[in-house]
Amino acid sequence: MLVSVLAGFASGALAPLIRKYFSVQVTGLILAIIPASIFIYLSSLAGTALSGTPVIEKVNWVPALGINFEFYLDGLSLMMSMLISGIGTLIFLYSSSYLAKYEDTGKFFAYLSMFMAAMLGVVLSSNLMTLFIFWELTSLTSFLLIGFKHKYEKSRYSALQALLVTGTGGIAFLAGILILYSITGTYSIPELAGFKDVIARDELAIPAVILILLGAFTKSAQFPFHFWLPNAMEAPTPVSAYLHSATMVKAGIFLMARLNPYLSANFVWSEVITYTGLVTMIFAALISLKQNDLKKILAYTTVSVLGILTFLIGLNSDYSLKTLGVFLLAHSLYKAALFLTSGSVDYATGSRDPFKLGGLLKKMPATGTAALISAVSMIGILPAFGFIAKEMFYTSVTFNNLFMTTGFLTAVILTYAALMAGVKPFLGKFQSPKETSETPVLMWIGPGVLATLSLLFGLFPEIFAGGLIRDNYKALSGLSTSYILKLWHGVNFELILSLITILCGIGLYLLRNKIFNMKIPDIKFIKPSFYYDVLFNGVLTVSKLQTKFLQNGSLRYYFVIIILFSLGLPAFVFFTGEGYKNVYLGEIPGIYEIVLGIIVLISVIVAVSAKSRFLVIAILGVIGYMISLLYILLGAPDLAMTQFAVETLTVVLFVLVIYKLPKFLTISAVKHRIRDSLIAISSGVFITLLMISVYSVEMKSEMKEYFGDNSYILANGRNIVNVILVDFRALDTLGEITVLGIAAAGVFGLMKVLKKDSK
Amino acid sequence: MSETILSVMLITGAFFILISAIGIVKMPDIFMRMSSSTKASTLGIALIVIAAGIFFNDIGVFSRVVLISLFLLITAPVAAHMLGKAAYLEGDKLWENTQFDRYKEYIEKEEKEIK
Amino acid sequence: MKFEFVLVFTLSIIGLSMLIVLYRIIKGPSIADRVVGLDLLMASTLAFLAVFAMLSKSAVFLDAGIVLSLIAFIGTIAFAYYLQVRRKNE
Amino acid sequence: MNSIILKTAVKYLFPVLVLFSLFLLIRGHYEPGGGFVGGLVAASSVILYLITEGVEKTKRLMKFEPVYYVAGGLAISLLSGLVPVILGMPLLTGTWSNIEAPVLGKLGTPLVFDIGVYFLVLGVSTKIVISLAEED
Amino acid sequence: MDFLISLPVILPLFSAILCVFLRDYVKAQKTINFVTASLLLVISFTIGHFVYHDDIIVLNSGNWSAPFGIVLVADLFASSMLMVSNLVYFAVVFYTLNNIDKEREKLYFYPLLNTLMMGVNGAFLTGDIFNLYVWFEVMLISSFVLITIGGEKSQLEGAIKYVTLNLISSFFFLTGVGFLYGLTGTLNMADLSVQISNSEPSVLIDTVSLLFLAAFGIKSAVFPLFFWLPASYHTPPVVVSAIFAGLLTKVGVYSLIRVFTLIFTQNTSFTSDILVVIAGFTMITGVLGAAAQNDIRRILSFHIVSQIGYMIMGLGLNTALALTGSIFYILHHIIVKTNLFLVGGLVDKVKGSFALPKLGGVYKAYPFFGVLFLISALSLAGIPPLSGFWAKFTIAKAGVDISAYFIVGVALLTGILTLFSMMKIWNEAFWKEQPADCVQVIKVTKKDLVLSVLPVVLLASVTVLIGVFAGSVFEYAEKVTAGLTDSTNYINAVLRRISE
Amino acid sequence: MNKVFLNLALTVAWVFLTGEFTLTNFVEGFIVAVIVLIVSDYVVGQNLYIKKLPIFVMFVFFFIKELVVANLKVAYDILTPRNLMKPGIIKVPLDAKSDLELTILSNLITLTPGTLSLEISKDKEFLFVHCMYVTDEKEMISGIKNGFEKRLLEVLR
Amino acid sequence: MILLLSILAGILVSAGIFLILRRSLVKIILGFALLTHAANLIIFTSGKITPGKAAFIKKGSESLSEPFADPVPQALILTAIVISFGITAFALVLFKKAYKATGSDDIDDYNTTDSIKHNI
Ligand code: NA
Ligand code: NA
Repeated sequence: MLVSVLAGFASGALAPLIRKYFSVQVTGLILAIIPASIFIYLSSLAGTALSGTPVIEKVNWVPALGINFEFYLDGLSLMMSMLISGIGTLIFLYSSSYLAKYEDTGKFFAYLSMFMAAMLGVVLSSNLMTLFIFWELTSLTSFLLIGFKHKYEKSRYSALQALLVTGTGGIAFLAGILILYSITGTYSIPELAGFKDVIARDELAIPAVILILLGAFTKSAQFPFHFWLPNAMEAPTPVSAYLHSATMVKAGIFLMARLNPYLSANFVWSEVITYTGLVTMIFAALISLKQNDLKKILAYTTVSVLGILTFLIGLNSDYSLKTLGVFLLAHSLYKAALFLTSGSVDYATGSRDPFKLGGLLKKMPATGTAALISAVSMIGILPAFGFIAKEMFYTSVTFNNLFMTTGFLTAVILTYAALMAGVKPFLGKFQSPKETSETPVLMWIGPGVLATLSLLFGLFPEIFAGGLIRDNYKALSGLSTSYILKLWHGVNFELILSLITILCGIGLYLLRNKIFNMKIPDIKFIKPSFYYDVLFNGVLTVSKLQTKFLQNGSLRYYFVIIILFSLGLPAFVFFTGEGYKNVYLGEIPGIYEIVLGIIVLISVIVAVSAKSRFLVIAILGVIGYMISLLYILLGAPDLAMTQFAVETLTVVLFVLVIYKLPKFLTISAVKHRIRDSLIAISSGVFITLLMISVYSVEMKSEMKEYFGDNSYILANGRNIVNVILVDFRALDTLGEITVLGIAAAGVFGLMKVLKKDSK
Repeated sequence: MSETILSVMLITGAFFILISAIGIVKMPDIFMRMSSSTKASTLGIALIVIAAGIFFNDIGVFSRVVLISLFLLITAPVAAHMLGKAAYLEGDKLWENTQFDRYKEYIEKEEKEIK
Repeated sequence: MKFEFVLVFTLSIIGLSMLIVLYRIIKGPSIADRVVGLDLLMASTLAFLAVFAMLSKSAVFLDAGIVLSLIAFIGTIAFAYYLQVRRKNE
Repeated sequence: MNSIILKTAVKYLFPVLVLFSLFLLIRGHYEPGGGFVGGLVAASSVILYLITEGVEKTKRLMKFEPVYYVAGGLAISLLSGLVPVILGMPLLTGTWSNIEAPVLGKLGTPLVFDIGVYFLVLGVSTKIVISLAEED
Repeated sequence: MDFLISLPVILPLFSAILCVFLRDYVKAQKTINFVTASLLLVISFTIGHFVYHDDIIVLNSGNWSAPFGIVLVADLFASSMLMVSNLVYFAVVFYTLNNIDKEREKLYFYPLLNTLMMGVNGAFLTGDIFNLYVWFEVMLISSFVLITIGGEKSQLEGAIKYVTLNLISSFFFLTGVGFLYGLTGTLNMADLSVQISNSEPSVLIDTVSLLFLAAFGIKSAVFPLFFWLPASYHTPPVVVSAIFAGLLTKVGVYSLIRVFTLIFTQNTSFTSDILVVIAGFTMITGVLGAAAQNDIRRILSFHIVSQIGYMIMGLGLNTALALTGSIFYILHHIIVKTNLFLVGGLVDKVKGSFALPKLGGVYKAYPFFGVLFLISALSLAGIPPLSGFWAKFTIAKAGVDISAYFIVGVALLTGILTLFSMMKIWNEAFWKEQPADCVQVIKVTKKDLVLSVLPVVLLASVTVLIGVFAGSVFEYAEKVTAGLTDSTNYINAVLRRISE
Repeated sequence: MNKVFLNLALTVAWVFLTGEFTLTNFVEGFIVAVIVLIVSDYVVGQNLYIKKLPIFVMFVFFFIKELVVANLKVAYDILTPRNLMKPGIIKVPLDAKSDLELTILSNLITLTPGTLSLEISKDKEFLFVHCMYVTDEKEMISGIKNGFEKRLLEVLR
Repeated sequence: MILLLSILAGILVSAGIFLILRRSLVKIILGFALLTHAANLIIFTSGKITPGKAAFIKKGSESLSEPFADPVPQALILTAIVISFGITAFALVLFKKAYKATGSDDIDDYNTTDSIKHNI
């Protein structure tokens, strides 16, 4: 299985290369081989997988973190992976013609292949972390595909939106996984079976469940995160068909289905899922009423169906879980086909507005037939596979009036949408912005196959899908079933409801112009995308404000903050810990020492307040000389000497530089001066106290004694300080002289360049 | 005995240094400040430093002390001259009671010649 | 003991002189005034460390004095140079 | 600078300063001094020369670009630290000859190291001052 | 063998000196510089190899044993930093071959690059706290000069902030060292560790440890000490920015980790709390700062700040796993950040700007640049399976393990905002079409392009490889951490004690 | 010739500085001095003749006397509240010609309290001196000419 | 003595910090100069104080055992002095150049590189 996934990525990497040497069509055909082979390979495994023992594969990756490639193939993953590879093959074929006029098709195929590989990774993973990794990759490849027509701002906007929404969801998902791990100690999905009790009881399980669901909901465009999906229709149509109806958006459904047996132990799980699904199905359906773009209609109905699927998981009943597999399969088949046919219509007529299209069947017989069959399936008319799905759906909801009503209304609107998207353009009076003819073979073969399958699955459900659904059920519930799929259940309540649904749907269709022209107040704040924009711009505004406040360009402000933090923190510890206890003040200084102190004090006051630049330099010299003198008093002649020399040289440098600088004219505001004085004085006081306190700690330096004992004997020197500099710690000195050398180079560099400028 | 001599040298030296310090504060213009300070301090320091040389009673130390004194004697007047000249050219005012200024005449003549 | 007192006394006088000189450095008013003050202060420093060398009976401190005597001169000359260059540039 | 007095004085002071700087350098291991302060005094003498005689003459005096003093000094120090490595000892190990010179004391790599420091400091200080003075 | 670990320090110095002597021969300097970078790469990996397979290598400089002389120590942490840093340096030098203007080359550019590496390597290797200060200064002054040469107005303005704010850090560092010596009487880090752990817990030690936190915090550019970084990193030529971005702040983080795992281990709960708070703010303020920018280099600069937050978070969480995460993060970040700057340089090279509003169409014209950018950018944002994901994941997991949910939440949110910023660059510079009035005719020869892209490819492949072989890298980082959490081996090696 | 002399002088200075009066030290100092001379080759272009030792000694005593007397005079003036100064800048015609002569002369004048050499005119004909106590300008000038200058030139020529 | 030294260091820190918070470039440099002095004093006193006893081994003896000033901080300070000399020299020239380039020595005018006002 890992091989299949890797093959997908590899073919993605090779796609641009292949495209370089071949035409679009040939490239598409070549690349279609990969999903086709995967499909065949998976079919070959189907026997084993369906026999009840999942096919398992494990390759170590980061064992220390418990993250490995762990795959397994059971009913659920088999169904998903066959959809992915199967529809994938058709999409490649379709694209190879559809994209003929596009640029950068190499990249397109690359993205598409990689997407397919990532998606396979998601559904085949049996390890939450592996799943997560592929999950993120699907978001990413989807980003690239949505933004494929990246010269349009709308495309870039939509791509980023999809990425951010699903990315945020992904991060929530990750957080959920981590918390779940901290409860269970495993990332392995099957191993979760042993922790159902813990998951039911542990208080951390609730946040874990909610976070994981956030991941699933964003990915599957559940309310209120659904808004990115219709925007994602900026992508070329094959992408919409593949990602945004048949596969990627189902990843969320897959995730919920996959975890349902284990996490449903927690009461939050099913509740949240059920109602989210319920709201999503009706809400999205309602929005689809107001659309006049084939792709948008299909997009919203997709969201609606995703709601239904979510809802079915949430019900978590014996029947709803069986229904889930059927509905998912049926939807993938008809919706992918409808997307493709609407793409073909667009390709052929240049329009996607169903109000402006009609009677295309004659001109585009193959496409039209496929669309009609798919629409039939979508509406749920015998003998299409969609019929079974809808019957089963109704059976699942009859126990609750609210569910049933909502389900019914949704189904009515879906019927209407199917009529708009799959019937209206092809039947009735011919209507098209331009001359039309049938699309190339490769473009109708895909929808054709899908439509055929919708029919075949409907006619012979048990043969085609029976095993799959039963095993899928087993994966979803953990229980075996001998349920037999049947097209015809006889005349029952569901059938009658279904008939009413269709009639109401047709009714709506007839009223379509009225509905479309109905004035619905445009209330911004009920649109979730409004919140996305608000949040997006809010973050930008906050970031600007924050930057304006923090990184405001004022060096003085930076200094203030840094000093407050750097000295405030130690001072806090020092004072709260009473570090100043037990201080020893030493002998009283001699009178001449005090005089030196006074000189420094006066000088410092002058340095701070002087208006004359020159005075300040002189005073700097005074301070330096006085400190040198202090070094003499303290028994450090080398230090004093060096300080004398350095001080003088520094003064010389100041003198050479300073007359080119202006006088001290800029005076800061009084409040700043007060603030700065407070900071400065408290810093000084802290340093003084800390010095005395540190001094009072008894310390015996081994180094001092060692140097005193050995400087002459081992290092042949009597001036211990110098011996330290050139021998004991010569490495310091080597670094130190390097610093000096670099400084000289720096001065040289600075001088040089401005000479060039002044020319 | 030698301690007495040293004491005298030290106190005299300190006295001269003090004098020059007072002089530099008291004198009314820069030139007289320099006149009164540079020399007095040089003398005072020389006295003190030589006292130190005697005190340590070591020829190496003494030679160093002589070097310091000699160096002071050479550099102090050069520095004073340079500063005095600079101060004058800078336009530092002469004391109001200064009787005459032959230098000014010279400079004015020089400037005329340049023009 | 007595001699030590003389040394401390001398040090104190020198210290006092330094304080007085500091007044001139701060007061100015001209740059030359300040430089003269600084020059005198450095000279006093020299005396100070010579006396302190005696007080601590350690001749090594005198070596610092040599450096000071050599170097202080250069500082003063640099100031004079500065005054000249400034005049030229203005 | 345009002063006969200064020029003449510096003529005689300059060699004394250089001598003294060498003295500080060489005696550093026994008495106060060392390569750094020695280098600073040497640089001071060059600065004095620069003030009196101007940049061009100072450059001639230095013979080489100050930068070469910097690099040369660094090279001397570094190589003195590498000598022991050739002899199989760790980096910067003080390696001593048996010759004992009267003023220098024992001859060894630490002194060479200090000589490197001396030249570097000389080079750096003069480089900086010359760069600044050249701008005027 | 011991001598080997002094080479990362003295070889660059040697090369710098040689370059100064050859200052009129730019080509020779270039060659020397490239050879040095290659040698450094080989040497550091050799050191890494020996340390990994044998033991800690200790060099007593001057042949003075540990607390008395200065020791250079290559343990796993130091050697890992050494390897990654010199790898990055090699890539940058490679990039420099074709991407530095002639004017700068004459202003001791190559010697400065070498001394910068001398400082960086010295800081990693030294086992002496004051010597660390010296290497910091070597590194800093080199960076001061590198950031200013060229002398453009923005460079000078940025440099003033960079220089002054780093000087204040040096002040805290120096006073910290002083106080530490006053309390313990030693400067050797292993000895300090012994002295401090043998003595009673002391308020004064805690106080001083916070001075180090401030000093290294400024160098690492954590909140609220980071101001110098966004003010300056975008001003010098991109090669300089690239190497700064990769290495300099990480030396600060390295020192923080070193000091707080080896020396100040007594009162960890207090410092840990502070570090975690700092980490949170650092991540958020950095990433928000980036969101407000519209220039590739400025965005990347702010992101350095934000990413430092993760490393500090790992240190602050103070568990073995967290520390492992930190180390993983550092190793990954050095490579990725440098590479992003280099990619920025490529964009500038072909489009003549770093400003997003003026850019566009890079992806169309140079799709390969797009791939290189995406690899690094997505890695930075923590998209699996690239290196950044593992780093973030490890730290987040460590946080969840000790129920530090809030900070994990912040970390994860920062991740999504990082993704936003990266994709903003992608949208604006790569996807968007270049505004017509901004299109410049820039001639780039094929050879030039290939030479410039190669180092970027090198670093990008390393990022990918870290992701692919995350298992091995993670185990390595775990080993590094083991050496940090239990410093017995380090101390025994440095103080030449025979371990039990 | 003068270089050898300077060499010796420097050697002696070295011996003094080092404080070790041994033969080897002397040799070492000699070598160092040679190095210094080579280094400062460009600097020293002028000969230094000190032949007249007795005159020199006499001169030194004269100078010390002048120094002390003047110092006391100034000290008195500083310590007493009344100011006795009668300052002025005088112009002294010069007999001294060489730079060395001029320098030593002006330095000695400066060293004496109360007087400060300000400038030597470009043609080296005049010395401008600031004096604190000028009762009579002519007397002052002749005092300098017959005192310092005459004695100094005796020593130097 | 320690009292005097620590008060001096405190005063130098106060003045240094006050100066680096001023608007003029020159004052900032001066502030750092004072801070350097303070840091050096701090390091010095860390080694405890032994006034007047320089760390020299006298001629004739082989080691130094009587009380003497700790040479370690002295060596550290010497290194620090040298480093800060180099950095001060560089900073001085940098500030001068910055003044030339921007025409202002008011640090408040130096905000084009990071103030959001100057964003593109
Ligand atoms: Na040192
Ligand atoms: Na030194």
